[in-house]
Amino acid sequence: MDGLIRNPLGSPSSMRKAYGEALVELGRARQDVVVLSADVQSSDFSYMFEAVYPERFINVGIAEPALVDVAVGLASSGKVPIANTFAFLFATRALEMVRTHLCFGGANVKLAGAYGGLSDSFDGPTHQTISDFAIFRSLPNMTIVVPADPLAVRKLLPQVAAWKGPVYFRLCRNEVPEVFTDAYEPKIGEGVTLIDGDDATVIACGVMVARAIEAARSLSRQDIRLRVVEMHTIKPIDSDFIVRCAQETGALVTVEEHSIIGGLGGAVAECLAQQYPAPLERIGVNDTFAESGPYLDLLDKYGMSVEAIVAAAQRAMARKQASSSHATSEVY
Amino acid sequence: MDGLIRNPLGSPSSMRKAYGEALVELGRARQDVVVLSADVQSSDFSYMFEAVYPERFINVGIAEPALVDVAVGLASSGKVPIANTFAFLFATRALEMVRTHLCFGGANVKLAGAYGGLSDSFDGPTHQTISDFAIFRSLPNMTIVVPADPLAVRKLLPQVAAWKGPVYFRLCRNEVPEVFTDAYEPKIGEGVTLIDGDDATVIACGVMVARAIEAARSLSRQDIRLRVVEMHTIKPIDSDFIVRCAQETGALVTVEEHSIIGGLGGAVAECLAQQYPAPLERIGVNDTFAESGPYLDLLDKYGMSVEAIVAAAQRAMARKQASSSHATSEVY
Amino acid sequence: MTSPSANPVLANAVYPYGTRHTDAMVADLSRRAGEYRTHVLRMVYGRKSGHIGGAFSCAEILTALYFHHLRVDPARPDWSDRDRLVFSKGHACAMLYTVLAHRGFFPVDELPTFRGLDSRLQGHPEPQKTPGVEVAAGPLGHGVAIAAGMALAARMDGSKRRIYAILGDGELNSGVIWEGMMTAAKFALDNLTVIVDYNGVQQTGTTRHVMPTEPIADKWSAFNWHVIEIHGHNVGQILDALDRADEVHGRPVVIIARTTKGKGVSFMENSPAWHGGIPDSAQFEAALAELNEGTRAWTV
Amino acid sequence: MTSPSANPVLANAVYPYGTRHTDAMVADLSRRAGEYRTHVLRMVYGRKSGHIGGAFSCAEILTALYFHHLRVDPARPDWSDRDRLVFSKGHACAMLYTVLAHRGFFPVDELPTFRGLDSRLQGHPEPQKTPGVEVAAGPLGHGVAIAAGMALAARMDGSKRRIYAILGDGELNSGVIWEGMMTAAKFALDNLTVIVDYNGVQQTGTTRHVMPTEPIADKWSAFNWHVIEIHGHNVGQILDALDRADEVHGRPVVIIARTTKGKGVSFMENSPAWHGGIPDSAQFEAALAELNEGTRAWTV
Ligand SMILES: Cc1ncc(C[n+]2csc(CCOP(=O)(O)OP(=O)(O)O)c2C)c(N)n1
Ligand SMILES: Cc1ncc(C[n+]2csc(CCOP(=O)(O)OP(=O)(O)O)c2C)c(N)n1
Ligand SMILES: [Mg+2]
Ligand SMILES: [Mg+2]
Repeated sequence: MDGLIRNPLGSPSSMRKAYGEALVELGRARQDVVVLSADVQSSDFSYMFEAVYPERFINVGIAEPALVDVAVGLASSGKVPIANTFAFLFATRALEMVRTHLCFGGANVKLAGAYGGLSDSFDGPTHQTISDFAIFRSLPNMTIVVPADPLAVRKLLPQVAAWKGPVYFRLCRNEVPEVFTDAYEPKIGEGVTLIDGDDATVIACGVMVARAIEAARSLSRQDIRLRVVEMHTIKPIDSDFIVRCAQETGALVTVEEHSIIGGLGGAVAECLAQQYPAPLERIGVNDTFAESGPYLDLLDKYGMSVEAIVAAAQRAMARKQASSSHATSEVY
Repeated sequence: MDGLIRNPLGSPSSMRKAYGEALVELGRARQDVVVLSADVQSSDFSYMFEAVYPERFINVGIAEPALVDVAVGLASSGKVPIANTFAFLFATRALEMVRTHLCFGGANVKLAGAYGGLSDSFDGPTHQTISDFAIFRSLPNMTIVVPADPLAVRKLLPQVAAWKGPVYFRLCRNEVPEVFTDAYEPKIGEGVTLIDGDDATVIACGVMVARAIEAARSLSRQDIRLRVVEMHTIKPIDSDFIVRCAQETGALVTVEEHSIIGGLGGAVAECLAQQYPAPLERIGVNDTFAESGPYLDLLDKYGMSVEAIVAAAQRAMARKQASSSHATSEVY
Repeated sequence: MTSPSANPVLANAVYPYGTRHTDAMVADLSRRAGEYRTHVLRMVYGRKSGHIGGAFSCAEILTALYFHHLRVDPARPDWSDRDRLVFSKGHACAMLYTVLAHRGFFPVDELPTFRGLDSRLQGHPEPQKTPGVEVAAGPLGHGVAIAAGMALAARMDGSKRRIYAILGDGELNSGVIWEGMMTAAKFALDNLTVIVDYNGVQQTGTTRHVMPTEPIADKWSAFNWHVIEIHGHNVGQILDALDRADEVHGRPVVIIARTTKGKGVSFMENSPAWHGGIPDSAQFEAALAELNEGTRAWTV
Repeated sequence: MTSPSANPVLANAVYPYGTRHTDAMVADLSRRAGEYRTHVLRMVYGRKSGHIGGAFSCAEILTALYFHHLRVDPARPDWSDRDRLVFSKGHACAMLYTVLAHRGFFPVDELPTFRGLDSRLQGHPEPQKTPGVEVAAGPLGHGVAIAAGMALAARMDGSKRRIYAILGDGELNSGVIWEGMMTAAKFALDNLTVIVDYNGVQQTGTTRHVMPTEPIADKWSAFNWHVIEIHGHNVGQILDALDRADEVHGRPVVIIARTTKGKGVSFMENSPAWHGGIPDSAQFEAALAELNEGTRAWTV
């Protein structure tokens, strides 16, 4: 299990470049894949696919509703369209198209949401995306997958393409630490234990996984054994896995580059409340818009520093202590 | 407290007619109110305002993004625009406008979401709205208000208009039981205890409040004392109130005409997990699209019957029993 | 009342693509369109829910498409080289269902289940439930962009299948329509024909009043579409226009079909009240009588 | 390098609305537009982030508006009867900020904080942070509909204030633009003037390649707008067009301003690479030299 992650973490490497390469690879493997962008393929790196397979690439211009609808038409004709634009535009501008035709109508379209979280940091809050998990989680039949590093992008993209039904694949704009070794074999829908421990469980997704690992490694120096779980699939959420962690560690922290409302933290809170009430601390953006600035500074300023994760874990453990008589008594 | 609600509940009366009347009343009271619709004022009943104040009524046609943007322009010029269309269209088609200009840009626009929940029952799932709470809750600076009956519409609309900043006011298409007596005085942001009890708390919103009351009245015949709370404001959620209910009753049920993901149930689950873990059962649409059919049949078929509420309350109480050693031990 | 499908084979015969447009054929299709209106009337009256006005205005268009121009096969609704029809003005689906049923996609006697619990005939089109329905509709505005995606797929596949979309004129208010128009023009999708049911009325009033559409042909031309204008209740004109559209090269084609909302029932015609109005029993009988009268005219 | 605002009072004098458009005034405003480009260059180069191309193409338009045509007052940014400018192509805000600063809305020496942590000058316009910014922008497409709302409010208030919006040409791909155009035309908003920065380039290529816009004048005409076409780097033409727009009755006006993306730096002009490209130090120096050269031409 420990063998799944690098120690120390690898040096930063570009998520979007990994995505572009994985897209080209996918295009080679599958003739039915068609890639679309809305005049931002130079941002989302689908231009790499365009360069190799121009006849299977469609640029609809700055028209995200049409981007999704054109993809719907392609899907209903047997193609596997992968639509690309900024995450916030899928989650807001084109949302009705996604809801009506992908989630309700069943169109087999994949959405690759570039610039997830705060990663479009200098462009500011209008271009950042802290509500996409909450929004897509509320739609029936939607699947949400969030790779944590470049290797995860490469391993998950083919699964996204093969998945039956719509998928929202949330990407990061920037260079992020390489987290995984080649032994990492994610499967859509299944949480992954990266570090074992029983004092508390940190459930993280996306580029926050690296910070969760750092938090665990830092706490281990104080002999605190934090379990670190990667939850790359936000929907369908792996409830059994979460309940097991709650039973076994009695305290949880969620860590996501997203509002603390309605995303991974919301999914875990719902799961716990329904099945196994336990102390949960949610790390993420505290229900506010961020601002322009360097990416790592924003993550720190808006509540997602390694220190914040450490402190949250400590709070969760203290709450477990305070209610220790309860921790293993309720199982449904 | 019991004096806030009718016993028995009043006979069904039209929510949208109450809304139209309240809008006219508001127009009389406030000269700065401008009402907009997107070619559905005959559905959302803002036509009643149009009839009296045509010079303050704007129909932008079937163009919901423009509906919100035009309202933004009016708001930035000092008007208090109340935009009207189907709830699903605000929550999806025009969502980017809402996020960017209301929530981020601060435009003081009020959104009246007609046909909330399953209430546009015959038109089917494309016109029904089970994700709006989740979607708007994820947006910083958004306020979400859900009146439970015609009187609540009249009492809350002026507060919505006076509230600083954007509000999403979620309405029902149909005739619903009159719940409240004139003693009901809701305040945005504050939960209301309608029936006291300490075996479990049912937190309900919108037209499900009537069904929650029926469930409580039915359980009271078995000597089970269900507390019934109306949570007309989904955001900002009244956390202190929820924690107090959890402390005092030890078991909770949320009841909403919405997906069980991310809405009222999600808000309560997050609040409990963070502050006071306790058994919670969530009543709502079980993460699926519904279908066409008579309204009340749909509510029953899709999980929101009085019986379903009763059963959920019993499950929650059983879970409390099973973990009884815990119920009052953790307070943060 | 006599069932219009008493003799289903004869009554619903298909005039295969390419058949010459004889007067008899035009009269037969016109008569059927009138009959289909009576089904729509019964469906909406029966359920006390639905949209009559916009269903009536596209009766001839749908009849001409399904019984002559579209290459579809009810026995193989998933046949990959079938022509596609995107019914974008989804609220008018009572007419689509009626035509699909008579074309053989599902039994005509399922029509009365329209909008009822557990029905395959939902309030707005749901492709997974209803055989022959290509895409979901209801929220207006999607038709052109989705059809453009289908047309792009057909081109990628080297298939001769053609793509059709039916829009409302109020629906043209919606921005995504214009996005789809730009996209279709950019890719010169000449395998795409859009038909606008240009009835001059939307939900709360005339288009003139709610959101003016004129000069309509100039708009589509300026978006680099080939424009054909016809009388949309004249089956001969519809059939001819569809053929002409097939011959246009290098541009997508729009057929502006001038129609009458509520066509066939005098008190419903051109009235926004009948966009979503539900007849009472007297209105139902009066409407049925007028429709039968109109149909009889074609039978003689 | 010399600061272009060494003598702020003189350098940034306002030619009040109504002032005759003399050659000296045109030359002065043209020279300033060139100077403002050097600020934008420094801001983007300093932060290694931002959009130069589309900022350069609207330098003259913004300068003409803020230093002559718009009735605004930096001392009272909230003055209710001020003219409104909706800067819809928000990515180009480095130029907006530069012009606002020189117009006195905030100190010029705040410009280098652009896009930095805790800055009032966000990556895209944020009305609550930046004095003089009317509405949020960044996501493209909002300008016309928001401006239409402002124009409706002005009419309701019986105010003579006028509303302006600046759009990109790539931005015209967006459907909500056309919704806004229909709305403005429906209400005959002749207190509204839209200016399209028609530079022929969007993010990933030319508009011809990404999404063709021609025939552009026909499109706006077919949407019932009054169309004026000008050379968008010619300050005299801009000033005249703005005046003519004020005189049009019964229709909203669009000024199609033909511009050059990256204007003023030869290797940036007409190149999609400089939509969001960041100069290295050699490119920065070369660009600065060219811009100073251009500005000097206006000074003589
Ligand atoms: C996006 C959207 N907005 C509003 C509605 C509500 N609505 C249903 S039909 C209709 C009027 C449609 O008018 P038109 O397109 O002219 O249709 P027709 O006259 O053919 O019935 C409206 C506003 C909707 N279905 N979708
Ligand atoms: C809705 C939306 N889609 C995509 C983007 C990303 N984007 C920013 S600028 C731009 C190109 C804009 O081109 P144009 O309008 O021609 O602006 P200009 O040439 O004046 O810079 C794009 C695609 C965006 N900001 N908003
Ligand atoms: Mg119409
Ligand atoms: Mg441009």
